[in-house]
Amino acid sequence: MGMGIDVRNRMARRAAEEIAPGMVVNLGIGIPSLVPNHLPKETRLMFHAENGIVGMGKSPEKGLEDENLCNAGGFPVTVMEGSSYCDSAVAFGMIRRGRVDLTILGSLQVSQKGDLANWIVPGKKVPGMGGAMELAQKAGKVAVLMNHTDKNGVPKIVESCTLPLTAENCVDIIITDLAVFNIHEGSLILSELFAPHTVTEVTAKTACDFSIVEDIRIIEY
Amino acid sequence: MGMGIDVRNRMARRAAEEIAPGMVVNLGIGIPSLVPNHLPKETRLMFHAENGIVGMGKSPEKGLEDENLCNAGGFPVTVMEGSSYCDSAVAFGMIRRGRVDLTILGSLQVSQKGDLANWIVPGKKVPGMGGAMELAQKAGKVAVLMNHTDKNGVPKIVESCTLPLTAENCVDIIITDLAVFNIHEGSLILSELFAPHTVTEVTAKTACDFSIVEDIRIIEY
Amino acid sequence: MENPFGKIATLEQAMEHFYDGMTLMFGGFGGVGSPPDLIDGILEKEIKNLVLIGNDTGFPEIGIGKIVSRGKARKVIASHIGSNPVAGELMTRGEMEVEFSPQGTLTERIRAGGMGLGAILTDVGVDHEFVAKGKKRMNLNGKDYLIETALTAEVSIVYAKKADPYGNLVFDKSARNTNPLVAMAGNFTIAEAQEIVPLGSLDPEEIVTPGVFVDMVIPSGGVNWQWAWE
Amino acid sequence: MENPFGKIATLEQAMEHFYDGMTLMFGGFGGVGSPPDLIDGILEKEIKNLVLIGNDTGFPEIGIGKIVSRGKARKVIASHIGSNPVAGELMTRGEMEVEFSPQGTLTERIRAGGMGLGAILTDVGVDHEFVAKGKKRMNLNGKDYLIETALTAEVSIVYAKKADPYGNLVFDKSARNTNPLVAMAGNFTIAEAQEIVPLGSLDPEEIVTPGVFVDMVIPSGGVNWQWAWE
Repeated sequence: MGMGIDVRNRMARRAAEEIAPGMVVNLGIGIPSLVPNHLPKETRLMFHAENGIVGMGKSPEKGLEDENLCNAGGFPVTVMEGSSYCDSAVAFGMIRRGRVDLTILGSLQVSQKGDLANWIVPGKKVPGMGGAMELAQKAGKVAVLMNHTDKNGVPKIVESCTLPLTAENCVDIIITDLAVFNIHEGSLILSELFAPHTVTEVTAKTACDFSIVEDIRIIEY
Repeated sequence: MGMGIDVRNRMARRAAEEIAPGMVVNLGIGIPSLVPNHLPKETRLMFHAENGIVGMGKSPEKGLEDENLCNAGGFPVTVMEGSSYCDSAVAFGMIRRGRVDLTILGSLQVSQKGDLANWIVPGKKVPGMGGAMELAQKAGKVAVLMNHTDKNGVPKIVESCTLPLTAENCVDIIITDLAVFNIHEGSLILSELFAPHTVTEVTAKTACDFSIVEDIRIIEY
Repeated sequence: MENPFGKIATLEQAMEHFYDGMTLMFGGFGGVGSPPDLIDGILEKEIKNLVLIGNDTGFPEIGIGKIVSRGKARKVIASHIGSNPVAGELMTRGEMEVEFSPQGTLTERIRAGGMGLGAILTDVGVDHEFVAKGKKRMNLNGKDYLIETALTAEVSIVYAKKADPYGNLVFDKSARNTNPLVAMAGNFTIAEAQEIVPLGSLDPEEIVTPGVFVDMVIPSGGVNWQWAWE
Repeated sequence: MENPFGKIATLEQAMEHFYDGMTLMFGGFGGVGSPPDLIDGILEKEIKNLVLIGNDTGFPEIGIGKIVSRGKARKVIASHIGSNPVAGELMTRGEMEVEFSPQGTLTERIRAGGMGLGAILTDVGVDHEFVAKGKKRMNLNGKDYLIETALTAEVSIVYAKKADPYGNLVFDKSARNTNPLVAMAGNFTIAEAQEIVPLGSLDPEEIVTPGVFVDMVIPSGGVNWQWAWE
């Protein structure tokens, strides 16, 4: 099965469940940017951007973009009531000080014990770490949204990352196109499955051991 | 002769000569606060306050004070065109970065080589250093305005300070009620006299050696 | 006023966050910009053994000075205490410990705490017997620096001109002073605001302290002390 | 416009401050908030061997990317270069050195330079092979930190929404980003402003960068590149 819009939005919808009212949330690029579409309208929260925005809203309509109002990826956004602008140093102060409650980001690999590898492919791609290290190391909760395997079918959840780490021991939850894992005190736990995927399939596509919760949730949406 | 308003204003007027257009200037409390009265009206400069003001103006008229617009000493001020407010950290960043061109402050003692002692009298007065160290160590030019001797007639310009230092080797010019000294590469040089005071009198009231410029200026105002 | 983030509270609710022996950071400079109602609340609740962190100790009956003068602080970290003679007496009698920091260094230590940093390196006071005493040092490119450690507090109290329900703050002229720094450095930050305005009524450009750093907002009755110049 | 502080100048006058081999710091984040006319001026004057310091290398034809893509930088200090593939190629071919700093650490290093500090201590990347490599460390209260050194530049260039004749600056929305930090860190700071307004017309409360840090103001023709999203 390809990675259609439906699968991506399923993942985003599940990630949205991690958001509680009042949170400060930082979203990475890619699938995480779909998360706001799945929040109840009345949820009051603040989306944070590394360049210096608190209170990002939805994307502007085509033609209404403001070249000076963009997210950290350089794409036009809008702001909500209660938003504010700050310089990038203060934006990262919020992260380091633990005031960003949740970050939802993509990854290349995640290890069994929650190591994150999402910044570099040696010899291929050396883009630099940007703000990934601060977010991984300092956000209250780190949620990874990624495909269960890479385009060649190689598992991305592994015993030990082969790619250079962004930060050790930092991931709290992994949401893939197949399943949801929690990482608790260095242990990987399968807790949810996206229907119609099975434990057998997930086990086959995961390159490490994990435990399974007794009352596994099947996500039907 | 007592320290009347005239003497204080003479000193302030001489200090005002140190100010060039465009400068950022920090004034201490006491006699330095009289300096602005002696500037040509057209001089464009910015007075800086440690609490976070650039562009302080004159004192407000009685009854027009604003309790939230005060200098670092806690007394009401006004602001000029082009002023700005910042937090105190930024105000001190300006000092440490060398963006404050001149500070005019009082002192208890100054040594021959420009050591400044103006923050503490052990066993008597331990007020804390406030912003004196940053200003002494980092301002582009440090001008001291003080009486030549203390109330008991003891010289305040000395070979070596007996009071704890604020900063070493930092004073560039001393303006007293009697004379003006420059300190250049650690040497004290008498360059000006307030009429009718004499080199003999200054020598008698100064507790260290100094050289004298050939064409000594006599200040007649 | 709508309270969608649950941050707007009363003085009584704020008072639940104060207790004996706590570390308390306060905004203000010579009393200007210090939160009057919170200070009175602390006095009324008879909180004691405080460790206070802020620019100075105010005047005896102005700002944080009201707390200091009544002997409620066991330690103060400040840049000067000269405007409050009672503070000097308490220190001399050994009844209150005072840790002095140069003013600019102190503000950077507070900011560093607020920004989640461990310390800053400065050469201010690096050769100064009193300032450098007991501090770690480091040489970078041939130049000596002091390691000046970050400061945080269990609770920070600040005084704002306006706050919105998210805790976004703007300050009034020079009453800004240390407030934006102190607001960031509290594990729990309470802002006393002269005016609480609806969400969306502050221009996002004018906000000085983002509400991200503010946990609680209470309305202020305004300054109730007499200034030295009055 | 009156020019009482002599800070208002032309692009040509600004160009006198740029020379081969210089250290140049620039404001902007993915090109947003980078000064277009100054960047074009640097290209036209064919300044080369630059050491560039800023958040990122823009896109190939956006922001500082225009300079990087033409091979005019011998070194870049940035947090990422991913949006400019030419930067990656130059790095891979050994034609441009790149020093990576985590984004928040980089902004604090720039701010520290602007504030006259020597360094900051952070635990971001303290256990990270790549980030910690070659850096001094320090243990404070049982916790390890990296010493991240301050950055300054011979010249800083920033992009402002409005400037007054003293060089007081306000920025436009998220185009603020690194600009206020970069403005402070330049030994000589040039602000390119979309609008230059008379002295006294900016509210002292709204000024983000005090003119104290700004040496020169030039008018801007506005962004002249096509954005990636256009």
